Amino acid sequence: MIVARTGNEAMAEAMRQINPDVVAAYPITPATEVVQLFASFVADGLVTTEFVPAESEHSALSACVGASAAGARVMTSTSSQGLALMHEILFIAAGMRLPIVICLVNRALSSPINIHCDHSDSLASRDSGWLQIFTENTQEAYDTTIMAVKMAEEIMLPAMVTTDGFIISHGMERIELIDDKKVPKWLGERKVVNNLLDIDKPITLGSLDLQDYYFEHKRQEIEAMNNCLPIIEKVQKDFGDTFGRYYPIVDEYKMDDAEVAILAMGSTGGTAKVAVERMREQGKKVGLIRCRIYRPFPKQAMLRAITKVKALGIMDRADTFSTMGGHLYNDCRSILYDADKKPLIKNYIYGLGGRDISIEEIETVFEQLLKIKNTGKVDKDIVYYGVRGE
Amino acid sequence: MIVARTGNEAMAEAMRQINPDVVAAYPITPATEVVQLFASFVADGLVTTEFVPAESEHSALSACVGASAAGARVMTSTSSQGLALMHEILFIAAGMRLPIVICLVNRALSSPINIHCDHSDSLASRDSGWLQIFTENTQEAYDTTIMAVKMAEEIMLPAMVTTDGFIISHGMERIELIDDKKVPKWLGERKVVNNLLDIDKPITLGSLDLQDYYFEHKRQEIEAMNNCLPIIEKVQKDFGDTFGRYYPIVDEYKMDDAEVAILAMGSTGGTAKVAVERMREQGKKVGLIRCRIYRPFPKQAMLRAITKVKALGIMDRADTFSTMGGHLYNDCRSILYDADKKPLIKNYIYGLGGRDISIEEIETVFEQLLKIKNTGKVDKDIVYYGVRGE
Amino acid sequence: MKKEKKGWKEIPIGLVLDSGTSKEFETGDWRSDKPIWDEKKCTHCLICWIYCPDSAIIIKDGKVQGIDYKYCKGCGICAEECPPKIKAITMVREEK
Amino acid sequence: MKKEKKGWKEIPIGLVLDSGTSKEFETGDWRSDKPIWDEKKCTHCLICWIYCPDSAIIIKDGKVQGIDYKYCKGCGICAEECPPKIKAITMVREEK
Amino acid sequence: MASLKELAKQGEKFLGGHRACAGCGATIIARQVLLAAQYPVVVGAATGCLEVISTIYPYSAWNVPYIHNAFENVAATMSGVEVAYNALKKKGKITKELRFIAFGGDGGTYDIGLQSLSGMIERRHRVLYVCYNNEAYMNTGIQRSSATPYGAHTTTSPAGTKIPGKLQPRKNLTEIIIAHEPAYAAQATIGYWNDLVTKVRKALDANGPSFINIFSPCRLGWAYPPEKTAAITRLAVETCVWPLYEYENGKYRITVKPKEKKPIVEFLKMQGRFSHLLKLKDDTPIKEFQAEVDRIWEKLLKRSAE
Amino acid sequence: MASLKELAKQGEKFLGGHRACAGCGATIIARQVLLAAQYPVVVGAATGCLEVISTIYPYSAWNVPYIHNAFENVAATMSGVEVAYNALKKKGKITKELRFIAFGGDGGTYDIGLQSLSGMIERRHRVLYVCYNNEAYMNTGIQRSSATPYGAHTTTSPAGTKIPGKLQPRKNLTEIIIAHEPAYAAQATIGYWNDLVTKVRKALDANGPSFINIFSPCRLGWAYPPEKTAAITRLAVETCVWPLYEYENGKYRITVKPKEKKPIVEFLKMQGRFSHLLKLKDDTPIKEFQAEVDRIWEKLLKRSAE
Amino acid sequence: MALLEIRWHGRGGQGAKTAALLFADAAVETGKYIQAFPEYGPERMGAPVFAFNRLSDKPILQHCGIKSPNIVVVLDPTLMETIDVTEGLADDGIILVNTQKTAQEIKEQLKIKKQKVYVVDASKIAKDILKRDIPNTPMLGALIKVSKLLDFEPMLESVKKRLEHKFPNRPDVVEGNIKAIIRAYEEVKE
Amino acid sequence: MALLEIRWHGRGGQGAKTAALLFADAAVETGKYIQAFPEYGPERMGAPVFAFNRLSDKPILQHCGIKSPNIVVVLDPTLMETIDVTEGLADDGIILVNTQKTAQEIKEQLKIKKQKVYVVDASKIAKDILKRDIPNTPMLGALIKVSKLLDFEPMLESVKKRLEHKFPNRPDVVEGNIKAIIRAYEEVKE
Ligand SMILES: Cc1ncc(C[n+]2csc(CCOP(=O)(O)OP(=O)(O)O)c2C)c(N)n1
Ligand SMILES: Cc1ncc(C[n+]2csc(CCOP(=O)(O)OP(=O)(O)O)c2C)c(N)n1
Ligand code: SF4
Ligand code: SF4
Ligand code: SF4
Ligand code: SF4
Repeated sequence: MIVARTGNEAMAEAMRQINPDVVAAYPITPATEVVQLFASFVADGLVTTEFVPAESEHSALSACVGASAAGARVMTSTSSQGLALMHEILFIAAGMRLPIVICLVNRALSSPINIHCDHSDSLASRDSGWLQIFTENTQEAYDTTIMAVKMAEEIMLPAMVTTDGFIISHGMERIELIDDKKVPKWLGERKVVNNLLDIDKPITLGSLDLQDYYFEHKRQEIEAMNNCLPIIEKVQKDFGDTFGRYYPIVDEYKMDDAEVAILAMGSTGGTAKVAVERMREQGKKVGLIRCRIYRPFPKQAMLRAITKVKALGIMDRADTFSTMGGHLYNDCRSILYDADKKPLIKNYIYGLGGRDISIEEIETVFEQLLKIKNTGKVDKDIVYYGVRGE
Repeated sequence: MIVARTGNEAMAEAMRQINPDVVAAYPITPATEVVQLFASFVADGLVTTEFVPAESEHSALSACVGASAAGARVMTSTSSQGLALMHEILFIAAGMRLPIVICLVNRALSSPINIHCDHSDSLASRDSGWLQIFTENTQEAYDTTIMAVKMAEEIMLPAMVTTDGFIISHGMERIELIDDKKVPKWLGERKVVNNLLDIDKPITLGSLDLQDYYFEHKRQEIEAMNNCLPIIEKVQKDFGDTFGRYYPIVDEYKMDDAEVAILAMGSTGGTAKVAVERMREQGKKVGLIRCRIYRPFPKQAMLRAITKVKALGIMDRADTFSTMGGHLYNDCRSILYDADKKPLIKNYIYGLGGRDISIEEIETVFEQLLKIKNTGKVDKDIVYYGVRGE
Repeated sequence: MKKEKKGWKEIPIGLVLDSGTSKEFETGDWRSDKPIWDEKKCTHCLICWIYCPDSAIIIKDGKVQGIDYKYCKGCGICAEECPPKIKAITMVREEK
Repeated sequence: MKKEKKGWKEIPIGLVLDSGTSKEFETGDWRSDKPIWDEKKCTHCLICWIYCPDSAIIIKDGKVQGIDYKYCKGCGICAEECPPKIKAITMVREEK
Repeated sequence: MASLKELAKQGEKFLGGHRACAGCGATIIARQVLLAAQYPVVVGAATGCLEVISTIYPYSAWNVPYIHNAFENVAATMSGVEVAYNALKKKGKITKELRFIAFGGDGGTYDIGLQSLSGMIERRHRVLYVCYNNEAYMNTGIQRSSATPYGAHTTTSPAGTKIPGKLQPRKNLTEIIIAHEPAYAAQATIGYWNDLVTKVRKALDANGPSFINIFSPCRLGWAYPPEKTAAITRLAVETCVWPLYEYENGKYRITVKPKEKKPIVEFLKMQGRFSHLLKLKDDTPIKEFQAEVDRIWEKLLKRSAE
Repeated sequence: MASLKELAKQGEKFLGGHRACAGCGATIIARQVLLAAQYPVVVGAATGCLEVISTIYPYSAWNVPYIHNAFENVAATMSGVEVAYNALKKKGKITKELRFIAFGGDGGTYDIGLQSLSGMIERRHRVLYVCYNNEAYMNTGIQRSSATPYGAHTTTSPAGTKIPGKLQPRKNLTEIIIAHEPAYAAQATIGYWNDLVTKVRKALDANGPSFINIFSPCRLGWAYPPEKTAAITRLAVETCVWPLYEYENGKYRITVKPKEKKPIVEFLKMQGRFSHLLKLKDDTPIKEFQAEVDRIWEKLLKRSAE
Repeated sequence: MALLEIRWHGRGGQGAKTAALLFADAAVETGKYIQAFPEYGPERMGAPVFAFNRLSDKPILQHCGIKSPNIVVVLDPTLMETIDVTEGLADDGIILVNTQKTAQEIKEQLKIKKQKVYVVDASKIAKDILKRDIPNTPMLGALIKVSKLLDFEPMLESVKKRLEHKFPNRPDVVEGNIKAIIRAYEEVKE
Repeated sequence: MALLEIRWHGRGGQGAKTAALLFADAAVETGKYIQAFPEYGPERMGAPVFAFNRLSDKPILQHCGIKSPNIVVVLDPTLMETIDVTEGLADDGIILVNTQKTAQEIKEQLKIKKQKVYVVDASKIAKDILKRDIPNTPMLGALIKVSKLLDFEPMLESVKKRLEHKFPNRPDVVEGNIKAIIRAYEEVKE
């Protein structure tokens, strides 16, 4: 069914169709609507979900942990400060291997307090052991929310699906919805490995692990992360085969013959595609690489993509506050270390706190990259793009 | 004065001599003692500090933010879950440019819950805009706690000084204390830039920043981080000139003629130095590099050190749960990207949750590195070292 | 309300801001209804003043001077609260 | 208390643990004082049982069978709480 | 008893040019509270409408020192400000007598900020905590809080076909705070500005933590015509939906007793958030709400008689 | 009135082999509470002594389903477990009648976990929250909590040359919870096992959130001989330092009235944590403590007379 | 059809956002690709706000802001006193204003030469038919007319559907709005 | 002097940790480099615990655990029933036990050939002098003796200082402990 939906509406629709057993959440701009719409589905009896309006995000995720450990299929939604307040429990959910799914709307972290998009919130929790999937548009947000449930449950790790705050969350686009019945059917029931509610076979969850066992338990968690890409690919393929929309691990656009490329995440991917088109019309061989699966970091697929070009512009919508520039920039330089083909790389930190990035600005980036390709020199390797007074 | 002190005692002594205006804290193993001892100093009138026994770490750091904004010199202490619960406010303290100092005792993050040392807690907040200094032993913990106050106030960024949980925090060593009077004299008074308590010139702190100003404010914060290494070096030199103990940005041990080296942080540095000695006795040219200043990441100094060797073993006491291995491993591969001399690198993730690392195990690492140097091949680039069943 | 925005090197450090600067931001144009104050009727009881959400009732030496249309959003509370027997303030539609 | 510890591939996933396994961990050797139960005196009121922090009073069909020294830490509560007129439990020093 | 002339003598401490909806109750509270203060005050605010509409960079409506930290921690933040003041005063770096006021919405106070507030009181910080209580999360678009009354429609307790608005009664925060034994606690509202001013002054003079829960109409979230902002609070008091009382060294006192206690319907029917209740054939929700109000009022009469 | 024979019929649900200090009160509470339950229960615990000493991998002393999440969130965690149960029951995936019990120490309840608990009650989750109250943070080595009594020595409220132990009185959490109007609330202690068992059963039968604050001697933190663990709780009740009472549909009831109310000194002198108070020449601290106890007891008598 | 970009000017509470969303939503059913997004701010009732639309026959990929719209819709004429509604408007662009004034008067007021100006008294239409000054739905009708790239009938149909869905048991409201749209469609003039 | 590594066996509450710390603290004053650290666990009173010391004339850099100590000190003989106190002990190592038994009996009980065994009835000494069974300080005396690398007098002095600092107004306690240390120093035998 073709409809018009905002990113938040699309994620809420996905949640309605998934009909999770439990949703515990707390409002925060720009994610509030997801919870709001879902609450109205509950009030109208469109879902059988138990909805917990928690008194904070910390409690919201804590309740999700309890519910997921009790065997329920559990989802929540938050953003920015909310995710930051969940920080402690994010690591716990992953350590307990609970397949909770968060619909995360990316918003800049305080301070200064700001309600607009950048990626600092989810990136600040990239070590937490959660899958992180950044989506480009409303359709992808909707589809990925559904896929994430299956991925998380098969991998036994929690997952975050993100949209860009306001840009996607509040932006209405044309999307295709799956029939209500097909979604639960495709997902099937959650297979519970450790059932807390089985009183005949009582188990103890979350015990104290000293020097003698902690490393072993963490090693299991690391292994789950190290080995889950094939499962993610399988689920994406299965989803495509069933519903006709296929998603890649790394999204490559016009890369086959590209000489220079931009690497970005989230909604900027779309804007950059238009820029690519315009450059191509001028006969310039440029391409776009969009990092969709960020955790686990798809080393191989990413290497394949970024080594295709001579000059690479990495656009990070967050900074690491380390003197080293943005996250993707460092991830890519790291994986390229022992690659034999090495592109010239320039890092563009842009769009913090919702600063808009235009097609023209991206075209300028491409022009700079072409210059870099030709001259073989990167003048300044990390720049702050679009900030006043730079 | 030569005395015997545990790491926690040493940090508490430093705090006593600093005599901050406000300390707001919450107990957590293995950092509790720092606060405990300090509380007894307050009870015995050895300091004039206002001590706030907060009801949580979130409130402890929030109170520190309020106090620091009000012009006070402010310190606190925590670990692991406590730091995780502070996560949201860490970013706020840095964004507001408040020179709060945390005595952080490194402890593994839940789950599984564990009280022992690894570096996952502070590393999970490496993007927060705080200076992060990892110390090797009790003496360094003591000296650095004092230096950190000056660094933070001059740079106008908060700072964390870390010790390895139990290993240093509860380990008694011989250290030299500075005379009580000399410490405040060396530090001087805090220069307050924006004084909240000046009612004659009322200011507004922590306003809402939308797309039109957020990026500019963050850019200032990034600049502070990008430019603060010289200030850190200055303070370290000044401390050395005054008290006779000099500290480097990156600690190099027997690196001048080293062919292979280990890079590590925290107390393992000391153990590795003994291993270096033993290897050297066998005529093997090995060295140690210890990353002391982790945020800001000292690109140049680190490059200088790691490019001296042909094979480098990077020992990370935490994992990024990204498939990419540990933090130092990725940081170094990133900064080496456009270096012309590139060592062969192997990553050893070790010691999670307090798993002990022995001199012998480190000697084995050196042996493997020498093999790598000779063969020119890294068999497996990321290994989990010391875990059972690997 | 257009004014040149400062670059990152020019704005003060530490997310600080002088208090009381909202004076520079005029919300008067949000108004769709406008309070008209009748000096003759007014007994200067200051009821309107204590209830105005936008500090738009101008006072001098304990007496109402008029309404500050730069900020008044036209909520109508002043007219509503002005004592029944007096009603010195009436709301009129902003003419367009 | 030595037993071979499992490798990371052998331990169950999800930080799970069978309940009631503390039985395998004997705390009896922490004891420095030892409760001696006098069957003849005991009226089986079970007071000692409800107060034992280490579930070390062995009960069968509502009657005390004795003390489980595998777990008893020798706190002495049982002896203290056994009714004054009865005192069927007395604490003695663990001989070394 | 303060006179408006007297209050008007000092300059405004909360200025126009802020971005609140026309007729916003929260901003009237900010003005009345600051005008009441007879000491120089330093203000802290929790994230929420009041903070958002008053401090959009580079504009601040606050004419007094102001700090915002986060949503859930204004009580802890002001605890820090207060102890810093004590420390600096001890050292003679500050000489003036200052007072400290924390503003938080009901979400920032009843829910996510409750613990921070509880800690501030337990540690006996001399801070006045003002909860401007608009009975929902307005800044994020009207979600339920634990201060949202029974049956009210919010976007997270929507009046749907299966569920008629919020299913739980209001958390009685004022009683919860009183159980903490603060130096002073009270309920107030803007429609009784004089009562409010008196309470703020008592609170600032109390030697310890104080708390005032101020009923704060929100024309957006409650859906009523903006000019009724003050009037609606008087109805809340006359129906005993919002009793005005105070608690001081162990004693309760009702400060404004309605001449005749009106039925709550009079209050409900003014507001869109309750309209669905009035439309329902089944009037049990309203009955339950009324019963709840009566129960609490009865208890209050008893306590204040003690 | 339960008989021990009856309780003894069922097997142990909290086993030996845990690592608590000899004579630990918290473990006796765990045993008595679980023995009292007449339904199968799922247990949650906050980080703290009880959790640490009972679940050191690979050993668990719990013979019932158990979950630990973190320190401050056992109430929220069990809220989640309860709703999951409701959801799965609706879908017929579970048929058995289960009950849910959350255990938290006073630190995990009075301080860092207060908000989580407040939310659980406000949302009306059917969970019994048991605070085993040893009046300090014991797991981390005896730091003050807001449950620590006036004057007591802890490592963060040390009896020093300038300051004589904790300067603030106990937060009255039971009253704070009662102000939340739970389905059931009570204070209990192990020395009165029968009273405790009865209260646990009432709580588990109450149709909504319930709370029991259980006085829990800690031989380490309180510094007394281990065999006195039960005896000391009886003195706490006889001196009215720890009144035993319950709150049910709006009514207070004192469940154990001491024949003659003993002076608190009798209670204090048994414990090292108060020894410095008894040594002080100036007896005002003890007087103040006594006054506080009397005040609360008087209030209780009044309330329960209502 | 190439990409069409529209900017709406209104006041918080006036329904500029709602109109933009409804417009886009309805257009989708007629087979178009669309975007609708509000200006992102914490603005409250009464404050000047913006909303935006993109409309095309082909998928729309970009997610940047709209700086140079083809059409500007002004819901509240008083805005023109404080805000430059013509900002970034293309030379061949169109301004559609809810006003009692004539297009010529507006042209002069805004001092614009090249661009086209259309006017309609949507407030009056709303007050006449809906008995309330909510000009947003009538303006939809005018917009469909001037934008020239949506067939009126199908648009009207799908708008109706959406209104019916929004006001299940208020046929009067639906009817009224539809009437208002039609009338604005007819009355809008250059 | 080369590096000396010591392992203490005791029970939670018996003061093994305190003894190790006091030992190190005192040794520093005699010019040595030291380390003292407890075994890291959440163990409660009564549970078997460990504490460790390193002692040297040169700075000590390593921070790893001690696997093969030169000296093992056993504060509570009952531990030997459940714990292998000889684990990792060097062949030329020393075991020092608080017991009434003879060194020979202990040798047999522990089935050790090479290593030296020293015994002293520290509990009795403590009970005699300090009127409580706290064997940890007496054992210090014995340890100084058997370790052979600390001069007794200066050690005694600096231990005394520390006790005085710990018990400001309890000269009796200080005296008692010092007496106990001296007596254990004299009574310890192979
Ligand atoms: C940790 C965190 N969670 C959520 C938010 C989003 N948020 C900001 S204000 C607010 C609601 C404020 O409600 P209230 O305290 O009642 O004040 P009001 O807006 O009603 O004046 C929310 C949910 C946030 N800023 N931080
Ligand atoms: C967020 C966080 N802060 C601090 C800690 C450290 N910690 C664990 S248990 C505990 C004290 C527990 O005290 P209480 O709740 O009274 O239980 P008790 O140990 O006394 O039984 C503390 C401070 C933690 N685990 N998590
Ligand atoms: S308390 Fe005494 S009498 Fe009663 S059962 Fe126990 S031992 Fe027997
Ligand atoms: S001494 Fe303590 S542990 Fe042992 S049986 Fe008696 S009560 Fe139980
Ligand atoms: S939404 Fe309500 S509280 Fe917020 S500014 Fe508008 S009227 Fe005030
Ligand atoms: S410290 Fe206290 S509470 Fe903890 S185990 Fe020991 S006795 Fe029990």
